[in-house]
Amino acid sequence: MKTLQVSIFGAAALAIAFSAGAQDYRGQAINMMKQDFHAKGIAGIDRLNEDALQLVCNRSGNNPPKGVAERLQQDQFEAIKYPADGKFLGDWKAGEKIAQRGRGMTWKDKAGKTSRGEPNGGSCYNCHQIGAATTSFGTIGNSLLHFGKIRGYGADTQKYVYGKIYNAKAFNLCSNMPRFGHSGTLTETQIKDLVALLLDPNSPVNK
Amino acid sequence: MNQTRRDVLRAGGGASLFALLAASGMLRPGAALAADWNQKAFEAKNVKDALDALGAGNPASSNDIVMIAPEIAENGAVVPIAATSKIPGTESITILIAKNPTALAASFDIPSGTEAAVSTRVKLAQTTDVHVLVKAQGKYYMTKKEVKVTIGGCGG
Amino acid sequence: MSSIKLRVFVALSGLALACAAQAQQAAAPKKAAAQAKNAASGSKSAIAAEFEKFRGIMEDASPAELFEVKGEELWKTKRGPKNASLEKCDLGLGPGVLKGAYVKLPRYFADAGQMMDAERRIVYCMVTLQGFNEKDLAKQPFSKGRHVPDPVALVTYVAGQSRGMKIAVPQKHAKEREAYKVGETIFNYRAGAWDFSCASCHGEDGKRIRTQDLPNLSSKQGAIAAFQGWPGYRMTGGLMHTLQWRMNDCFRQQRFPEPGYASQTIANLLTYMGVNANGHVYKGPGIKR
Amino acid sequence: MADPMRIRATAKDGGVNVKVLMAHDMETGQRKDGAGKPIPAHFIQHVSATWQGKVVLSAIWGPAIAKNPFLEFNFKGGKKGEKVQITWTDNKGDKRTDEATIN
Repeated sequence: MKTLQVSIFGAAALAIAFSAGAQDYRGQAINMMKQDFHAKGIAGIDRLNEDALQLVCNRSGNNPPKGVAERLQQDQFEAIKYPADGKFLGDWKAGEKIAQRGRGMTWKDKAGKTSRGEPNGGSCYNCHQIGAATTSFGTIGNSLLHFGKIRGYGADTQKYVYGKIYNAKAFNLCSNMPRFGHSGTLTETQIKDLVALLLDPNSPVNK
Repeated sequence: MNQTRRDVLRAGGGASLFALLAASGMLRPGAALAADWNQKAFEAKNVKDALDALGAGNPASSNDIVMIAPEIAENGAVVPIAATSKIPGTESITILIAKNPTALAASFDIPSGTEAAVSTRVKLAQTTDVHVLVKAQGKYYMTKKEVKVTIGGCGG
Repeated sequence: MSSIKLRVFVALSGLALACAAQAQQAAAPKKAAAQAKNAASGSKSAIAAEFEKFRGIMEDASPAELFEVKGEELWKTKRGPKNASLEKCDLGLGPGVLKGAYVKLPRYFADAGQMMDAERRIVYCMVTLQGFNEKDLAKQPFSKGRHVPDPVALVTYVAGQSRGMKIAVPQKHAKEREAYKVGETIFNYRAGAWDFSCASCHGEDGKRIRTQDLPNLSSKQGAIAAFQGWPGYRMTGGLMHTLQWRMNDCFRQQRFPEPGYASQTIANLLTYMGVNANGHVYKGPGIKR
Repeated sequence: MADPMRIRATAKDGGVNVKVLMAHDMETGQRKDGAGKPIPAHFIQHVSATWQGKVVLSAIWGPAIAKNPFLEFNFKGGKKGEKVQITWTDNKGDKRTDEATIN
């Protein structure tokens, strides 16, 4: 995973914002994990290392000081790679499959694909209501049913949704949602397909 | 006489004891029949073929058979089924599962002195009718209930 | 694979696929939706009540008891290079005291100088009393296919000896209080490919993944729900699993590297969860979906 | 060798309630292993229960009985201290008998 650099300003602010308590449970916890965990398959031991964003969210209980959050959010936003062709809408049918698939990126999976050789899934239904036909949806994320119908199908919305899936943290620093593009979980084509699932007027999500 | 039959007889104390019991009427014909693993019945792909193989023909529907099974099974791999027959002279209780790859699940012989009631747990491949067949005084009776099989969710 | 075949496969198969259902739905969204709709035709609470009723019927004669029987035999049999039984193993209440030991674990053990949960302590006893090699025990520590690791049966036996007793994970020793805090920190530590921590799924009330309710382990009620039913017999696959397995598979789904078997990290996490569940009556080894 | 059964035989109302758990895979023969090879069928075919030398229940089973099978039934006449034996035989000829005292 890429690590984003914290600016000198950010690092200084962090040092002020979080002075260590009497006992360093955090340091103990990290040392313990580094001692106890081992790499397995594609899940390297480096996954235990926090990047700047994870560090800030961890140290602040997911509630960082405003200045730090804005600065880091901006870094995340600037690192989003939008499609070179300027098009955001893919195939909603392919998007539905990606949304349903919950596999990928664990130590049982392979680089860039699942243990069964399929492209990584987005696990979207695990947390979100999306299409009305699937009633077995999770509730960690908000409902996306009728997403386009409610929000409109415009180019700005398409770009926003693409960016949100690529890197949710560019919009809400300590969001629960993974950074699917940034982490290399989903490809540009896959993200476009998911955008279509939410924003193609013909997608069942908008029926 | 096949291998499995002999094993069961040995468990009962040997062939000579079996002959003695059979002669004295202590082992009824039903019990001896159940000792045979009815391959044809167990290979039947649907309830009708299984009933034919069991020699049960077209059993009469009966309200005197009580089946306790879930409306919706939490997991098709382990579904509790309890069957009780209030029909006098019940000799056997048989469980059949319509939409499993093979329909016959189990058949229990009920000797006199044993209550005509058994509980077990079965596998259901999908949402299906579960049938309980009872043989009493040479006649066959049946009841059925649908059990839905759900899916979804990571376990634990 | 067609949806029907896949369903037959999963239902009859009993393969322990952690997220089998999801894969199923991925392969057959339409069918899955139809099934879910079917299942939802009653009210949600009616279904929950139905599940509970038949869970109760199964808990009355739980297949977990078979593993208690097996574990008891293992506990009392002289085994290992030192040809010793585990009857002198001290689970925290003195050598050989089993009654109520499980509900007071994890705890700090002065002899080892470390925090230990039930499985970690049993492995420690197997190594120190019986002479087994710790690395060998860690090779295949989870139930799979026909393989039932000895510590799994032993934990089930030991847990059964606390049936009906109150959960009372100690916080007397400074190390025990420290373990709670460190465990809490690990619980909330976000990292890895998807920025997940334990709390991403288990930090809020009333959430679920797909149809699976997620206990909020930072709350008393959620921690009780999680302590209860482990070690558990999973109907899917018909395998007996302990909390070591549960923690391992959670970290897998968290997209983390693999935690060491019976490691300090797990003992600290289980301290956090166990203390949060204190005061509630433990029902003994249970049944899981 | 097969693992032991768990048998509970409880005297009540002039009869005996018997609950049995058996350790058995109950393989259907329809599953495949990780390498795609079919796993051969392996399941209990016969179960019998005896008390004082009398058969109090006998059954024939197919592979649709759930893994680690459960069986419950009631018979009349048993008293505390007497014994109930359960025997199962599977399709590979493996066999196991366990005994419990009625209490």
